[in-house]
Amino acid sequence: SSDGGSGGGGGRPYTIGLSNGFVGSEWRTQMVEGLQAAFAEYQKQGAVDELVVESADTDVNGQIQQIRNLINRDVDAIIVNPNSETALDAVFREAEQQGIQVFAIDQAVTSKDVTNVVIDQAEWARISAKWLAGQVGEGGDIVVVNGIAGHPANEMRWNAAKQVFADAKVNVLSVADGNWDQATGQQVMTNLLATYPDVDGVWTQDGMAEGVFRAVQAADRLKQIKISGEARVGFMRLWNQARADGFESIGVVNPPGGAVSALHMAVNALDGKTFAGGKINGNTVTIPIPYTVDQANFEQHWGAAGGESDAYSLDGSLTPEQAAEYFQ
Amino acid sequence: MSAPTVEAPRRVLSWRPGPVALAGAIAVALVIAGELVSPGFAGYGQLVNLMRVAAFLGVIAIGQTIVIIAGGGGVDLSVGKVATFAAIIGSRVMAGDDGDLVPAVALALAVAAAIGLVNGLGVTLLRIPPFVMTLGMIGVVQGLILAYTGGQASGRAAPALTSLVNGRLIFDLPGLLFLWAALGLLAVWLLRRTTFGWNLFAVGANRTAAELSGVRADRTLIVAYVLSATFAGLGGILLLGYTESVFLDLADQYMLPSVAAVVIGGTMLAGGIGGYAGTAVGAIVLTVLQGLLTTLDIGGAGRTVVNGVVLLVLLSLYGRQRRLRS
Amino acid sequence: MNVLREIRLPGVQLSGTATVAMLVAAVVVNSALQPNFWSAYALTSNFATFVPLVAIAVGQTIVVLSGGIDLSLGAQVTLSAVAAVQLLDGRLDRLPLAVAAALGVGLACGALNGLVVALLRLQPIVATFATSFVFSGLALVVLPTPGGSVPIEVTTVYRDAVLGVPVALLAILGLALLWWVLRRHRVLRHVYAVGGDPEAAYASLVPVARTRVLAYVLGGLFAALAALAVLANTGSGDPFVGNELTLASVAAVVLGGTALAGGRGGAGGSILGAIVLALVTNIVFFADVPTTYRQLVNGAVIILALALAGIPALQKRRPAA
Amino acid sequence: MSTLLEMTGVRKRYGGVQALDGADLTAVGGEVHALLGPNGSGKSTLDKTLAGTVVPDSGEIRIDGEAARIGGPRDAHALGVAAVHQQLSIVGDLTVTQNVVLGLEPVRRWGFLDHRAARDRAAAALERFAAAFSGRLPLDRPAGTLGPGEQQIVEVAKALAREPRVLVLDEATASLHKEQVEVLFEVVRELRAAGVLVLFTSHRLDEVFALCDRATVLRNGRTVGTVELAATGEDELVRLMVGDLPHPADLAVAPPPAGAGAAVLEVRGLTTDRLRDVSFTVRGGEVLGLGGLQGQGQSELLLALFGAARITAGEALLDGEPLPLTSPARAARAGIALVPGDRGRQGMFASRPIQENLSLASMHRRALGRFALRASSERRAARTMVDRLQIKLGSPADPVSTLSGGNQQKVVIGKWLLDQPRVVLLDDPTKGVDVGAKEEIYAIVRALADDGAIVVLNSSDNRELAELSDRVLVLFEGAVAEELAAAAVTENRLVSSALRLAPGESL
Ligand SMILES: Nc1ncnc2c1ncn2[C@@H]1O[C@H](COP(=O)(O)OP(=O)(O)OP(=O)(O)O)[C@@H](O)[C@H]1O
Ligand SMILES: Nc1ncnc2c1ncn2[C@@H]1O[C@H](COP(=O)(O)OP(=O)(O)OP(=O)(O)O)[C@@H](O)[C@H]1O
Ligand SMILES: O[C@@H]1[C@@H](O)[C@H](O)OC[C@H]1O
Ligand SMILES: [Mg+2]
Ligand SMILES: [Mg+2]
Repeated sequence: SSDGGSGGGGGRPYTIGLSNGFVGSEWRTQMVEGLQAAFAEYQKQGAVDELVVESADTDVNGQIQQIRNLINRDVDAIIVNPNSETALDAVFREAEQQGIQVFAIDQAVTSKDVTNVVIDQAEWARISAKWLAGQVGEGGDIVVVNGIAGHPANEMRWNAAKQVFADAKVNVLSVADGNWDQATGQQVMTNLLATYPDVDGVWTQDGMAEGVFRAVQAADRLKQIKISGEARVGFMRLWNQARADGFESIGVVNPPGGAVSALHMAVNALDGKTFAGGKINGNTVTIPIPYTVDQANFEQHWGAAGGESDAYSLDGSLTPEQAAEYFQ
Repeated sequence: MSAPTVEAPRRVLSWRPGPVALAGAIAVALVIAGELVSPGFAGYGQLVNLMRVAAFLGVIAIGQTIVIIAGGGGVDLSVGKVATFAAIIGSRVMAGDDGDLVPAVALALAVAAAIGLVNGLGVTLLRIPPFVMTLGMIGVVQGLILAYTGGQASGRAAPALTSLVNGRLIFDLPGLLFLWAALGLLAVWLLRRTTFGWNLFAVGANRTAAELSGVRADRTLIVAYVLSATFAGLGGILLLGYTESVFLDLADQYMLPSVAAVVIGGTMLAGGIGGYAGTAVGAIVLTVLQGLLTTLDIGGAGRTVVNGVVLLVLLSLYGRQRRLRS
Repeated sequence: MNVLREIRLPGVQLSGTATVAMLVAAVVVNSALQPNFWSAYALTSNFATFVPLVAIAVGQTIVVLSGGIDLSLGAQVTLSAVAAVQLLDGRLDRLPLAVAAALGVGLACGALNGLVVALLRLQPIVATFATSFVFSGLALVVLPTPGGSVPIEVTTVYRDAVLGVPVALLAILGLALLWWVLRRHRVLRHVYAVGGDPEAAYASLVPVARTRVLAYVLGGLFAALAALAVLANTGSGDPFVGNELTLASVAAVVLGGTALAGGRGGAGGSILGAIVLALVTNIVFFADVPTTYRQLVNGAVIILALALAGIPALQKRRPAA
Repeated sequence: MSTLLEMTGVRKRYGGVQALDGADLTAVGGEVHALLGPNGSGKSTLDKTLAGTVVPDSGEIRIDGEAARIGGPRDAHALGVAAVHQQLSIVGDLTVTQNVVLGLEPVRRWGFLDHRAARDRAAAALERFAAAFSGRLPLDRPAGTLGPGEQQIVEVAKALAREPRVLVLDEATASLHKEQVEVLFEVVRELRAAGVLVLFTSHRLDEVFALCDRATVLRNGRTVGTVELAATGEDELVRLMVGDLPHPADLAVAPPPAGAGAAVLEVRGLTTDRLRDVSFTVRGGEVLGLGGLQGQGQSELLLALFGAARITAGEALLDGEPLPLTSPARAARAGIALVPGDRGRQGMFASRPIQENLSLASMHRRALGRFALRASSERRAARTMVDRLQIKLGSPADPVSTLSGGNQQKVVIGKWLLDQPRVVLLDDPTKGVDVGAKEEIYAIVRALADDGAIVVLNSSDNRELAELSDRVLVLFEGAVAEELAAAAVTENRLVSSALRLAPGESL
């Protein structure tokens, strides 16, 4: 956009910034690429002109710098996958003061200056937790391989899942951290199996299920131990191979395409539209979890995604039309 | 002047068995502690599992040991990223096919060695402190990884690699352990029984004196960094055999633990003193500790604190420096 | 004998001029690429970004000068920040209390490091790596999930300018002044001596152990100051906020001309080094380097900067063979 | 005069070595008391127990009849003890002023440094030695940029600035030239007059006789006696120190490769930062000495020939072949050996085993494919040197830092003898070496020459130069000022020649 200094405001075409503070994950790559593809569509329509991408492994301080750079670049809106739920509050205010609209994806932030466009992480966790509770039954024993303790998404997910297990009277024997990393997940699960060889199930999050599976498989306990899986191709390949032996699992999609949904929202908002009542709760717009891969629909999803590389996450995003329905 | 006393040179070539034995004792103590708090921890199968996990760290730490012994602030912070990169290259080239295993490993190790060469040249010719040279290299390698993969690591371990790492040979021990033992022996031999090893210790102990004794110090250092990256690459390939699939951050987390394993094994960061046997035991100690902490259900925060405290206790047992007053 | 002294040099030590030249180059390039570089917002926001790294780099410098290194400084920033923000609870009247808490935590962390390094004689890289676990674990205990808020007045003032001078720049000048004062104190003299040659210092009546402890305590003090800057910059608490500052602080120290071997250098250079590091990130962004290559270019620029500084040493060292 | 210092039954054990085995020493205020003994006899260790850097296992130290507890250097300082140790305690990156006041910096309020007072104190302490710095005190220079002799003087000044009652000088003259030694002696005599006790250790007996009143002799960590020097002859003292002098062993050193007998080293117009147009020729079998005042480029010349200095002009030919003067490694491969002047920094690997220190320069010859070492042959090689040089050690696996200074020096020399060098460059090879070992080293040098090697020798000891050299080049300001040959090579001639060249520096 051509208006100098204060950034933001003005009409089409819009400049959009993306701030992503973590690149050591294929999920994030998919997120960025998906956004770029959707952006190109808007570009053809002349709605937007430039997507400024800030994407690097960094911490909160670095992400603040990223956002300030985007502000200095006069973007009209910023889509951010935040490294912290709270610690970007002040820089979000800076953006807001310059008339820039900010949309947080993947994880909600506390700042009132931001619109969160996220799936419900608690619900996401509940789906697989309920499935696992059903599999192991009342009195069943499970272990848990979580992401990183203290991480907002991790806490939201685990608090919801914990409640599910408590309600279902499932015993959680141990909770360990797998750092959202397959290799670590594999090692952690191996250690857990040494102490708890007779568990009935393991609940884990996306990014670790493949490693957990391999650990259980190496211990030759796939038949005895139920695993809550993930909707990623690598895991689904293992799932597919083990299906013949009666292995069952579940994969709730955590869509990298959330960024695309947020882009639709951003364009609508920049066009001056406001959210329809009931579509926004405080400053959070909850987008639906696209779908869940389960025993029943496995074939269908495997058929569609099986050709992708192992790290590919099954995906989904709102269409522009669906996004428009969120606005008055 | 009394007659020169030349004692029977019983340990001429073996240096300080102390730290190694001590580290070993600690590993055993941790295993026993593990068995007490969570029965099953000391089972044969679990011990083998722990050893297998320790092997990755152990192999990566071979190079770290060499670089640290070389002195001058020697340390290689890029080992984790290099290991990741090697696994990524290897998996893409072998793509789950045994036929391409050898070229895949060769290419991955060659690229790793080239990165080590750049580290070595930066440290010697351009005199960049190793800490910062290899730290900067992390960013460079990360960029190479993104450029090479486009942000999506793909490819898969060849079955032969997986069965080498995971497959059971005699005594139900995975092939990986035999491989680690062989590499470990190679490292010990290299350090203790070759001119390269003795030159390395000399350069680490006193670089000026080494040069004035006719040692090509720069060349020795460059080789040290090349070896460091190569062993890191090898560690990454082995890890690939374990996980079978590859990820953008597969081995990144080995950076500082590899240094810790070396130090716990009694090698001095000041250079010129140490050896690989201690490092190997150090890798086992760290792995057993992680395993133990995993099975303790004390929550993430508590686990992190305990991890730090136990590390301090381990270090204070023998990772200590000389005192100024004797 | 200068020839041999050069052979002995453990690494490059940048001269003050090299560091200043780097800074000038970074500023020139950055302002060429970023049209509004000199605008009020860009200036205040840039300086606001620099302060945490600058503060922690000064602390790291003192530790490095003493012959050590502190890989737990980032975790100390986190722990100090979460302790302060918990007490702060969004209330301006609690500010003195929160500042005292941050400083107290920083000093205590530094004392623990000093204890393990100086008294237990553990090797600093690994000892402080270990204490970093203790500090980050404690940070999670203090603040299990992100939260807490900093009074708006604080975050506003931090982003403000006084007579056109950004407050954050004043903060940096304050840190430089603090260094300037410390530099004139006996403790810092002893820090240089101990880092230069511990045995000689010991034989020369320098209280080696106490000096080392003090170096880490000062490191902790600056980590606490960094924590306050982080809070003013972020506006709230996060149990992971400072951890990644650690390695960057070491890079800043080296770019600033302090020898990692200890005993040579000073924090003035580190302050500039920290600013250069931050500017390089900006430059890479405004130069539109594709995201794939940003970290590559970032790493390469740091290596190249140090390499260029090392070339004179190279030429001095050997005859054209 | 009453007893000032009384050390009784002092014991100290390092691993397998009993460094002190019940040493005694009694001395009074106002005397210069020599502490003598062969290398490794425990002199430095005894000094260190007094200075607080070593805590003895047992024994008693009394000062003024009071039992003294010396737990660290600062306890020693409180008791009025200051020491100049064999291994200097100079911090190279601090300035001379900062070094002189180190640990006792004058401060203003709240511990802030008083720079002016520090300078004044340093200037006062160094003033006496101004001549050694050609009149200008380098107060603001980093001490590490000074030459070894200058550093030694700074160290002495530092001790003097502490106004001690007991001053320990442990081989404080080892790096000093005759003129500098004279100034130091003058100062010591004044201190003696003021009632200070000076404990003086040196392997140069002429110095001992010139300066000291009494001497206590140690052997194997035990005191063998205290003598009045005025009533003692040199031979008697030597016998007390080393027992009967051993016959220099039958020193068959490894001969240089066959056909090397006629080796000729020709140096033409060699120029560096510190050397100006140096030319000379030496033949196999000849010992060429380098004389002159200290610091006139002697060490630089040796380093240059070894490829460790930056050469701006000139060349050197060995048997007509140009020598690569670009790297020590190449020099070593061309058959050149250098025993450098600064043992700690340039010569040895303190933390490494004696074995490796000895093997390093020559191991590739014994290694399979220049790479794979055989433990047995390395052991044998090291043992040969230990026996030949009579190195006193516990085990060859011990770090070389556990050896006494003199024995360390033998290791540094020994590593090259295994390499069959054609040219041997020696920079002050007997620094800190005791009488007996000196004889052994002299014998080695002669044997090397007899076997056809070329020897170039720099020595701070003119007596040594005179004794060993066939010819001496006197250097002045980096250039050859005079050549003394055959009969002209005498100690007196050397001294006068050196002094005559530096009229401005009459000391
Ligand atoms: N070789 C060494 N390298 C590094 N640090 C050392 C070394 N030797 C000792 N130190 C450190 O120096 C200290 C010296 O011991 P000591 O306690 O006597 O110190 P000090 O100078 O007397 O101080 P204080 O009197 O305050 O205790 C040791 O505690 C240790 O921290
Ligand atoms: N730090 C140490 N560790 C082990 N052994 C040591 C140490 N310091 C000295 N020794 C041993 O103690 C003995 C006495 O050494 P010391 O340095 O006191 O001898 P010295 O009489 O001063 O000899 P020199 O004339 O060579 O200086 C020697 O055998 C030496 O090897
Ligand atoms: O943000 C997270 C992403 O980085 C990880 O890889 O997968 C889960 C996501 O919630
Ligand atoms: Mg001595
Ligand atoms: Mg003390």
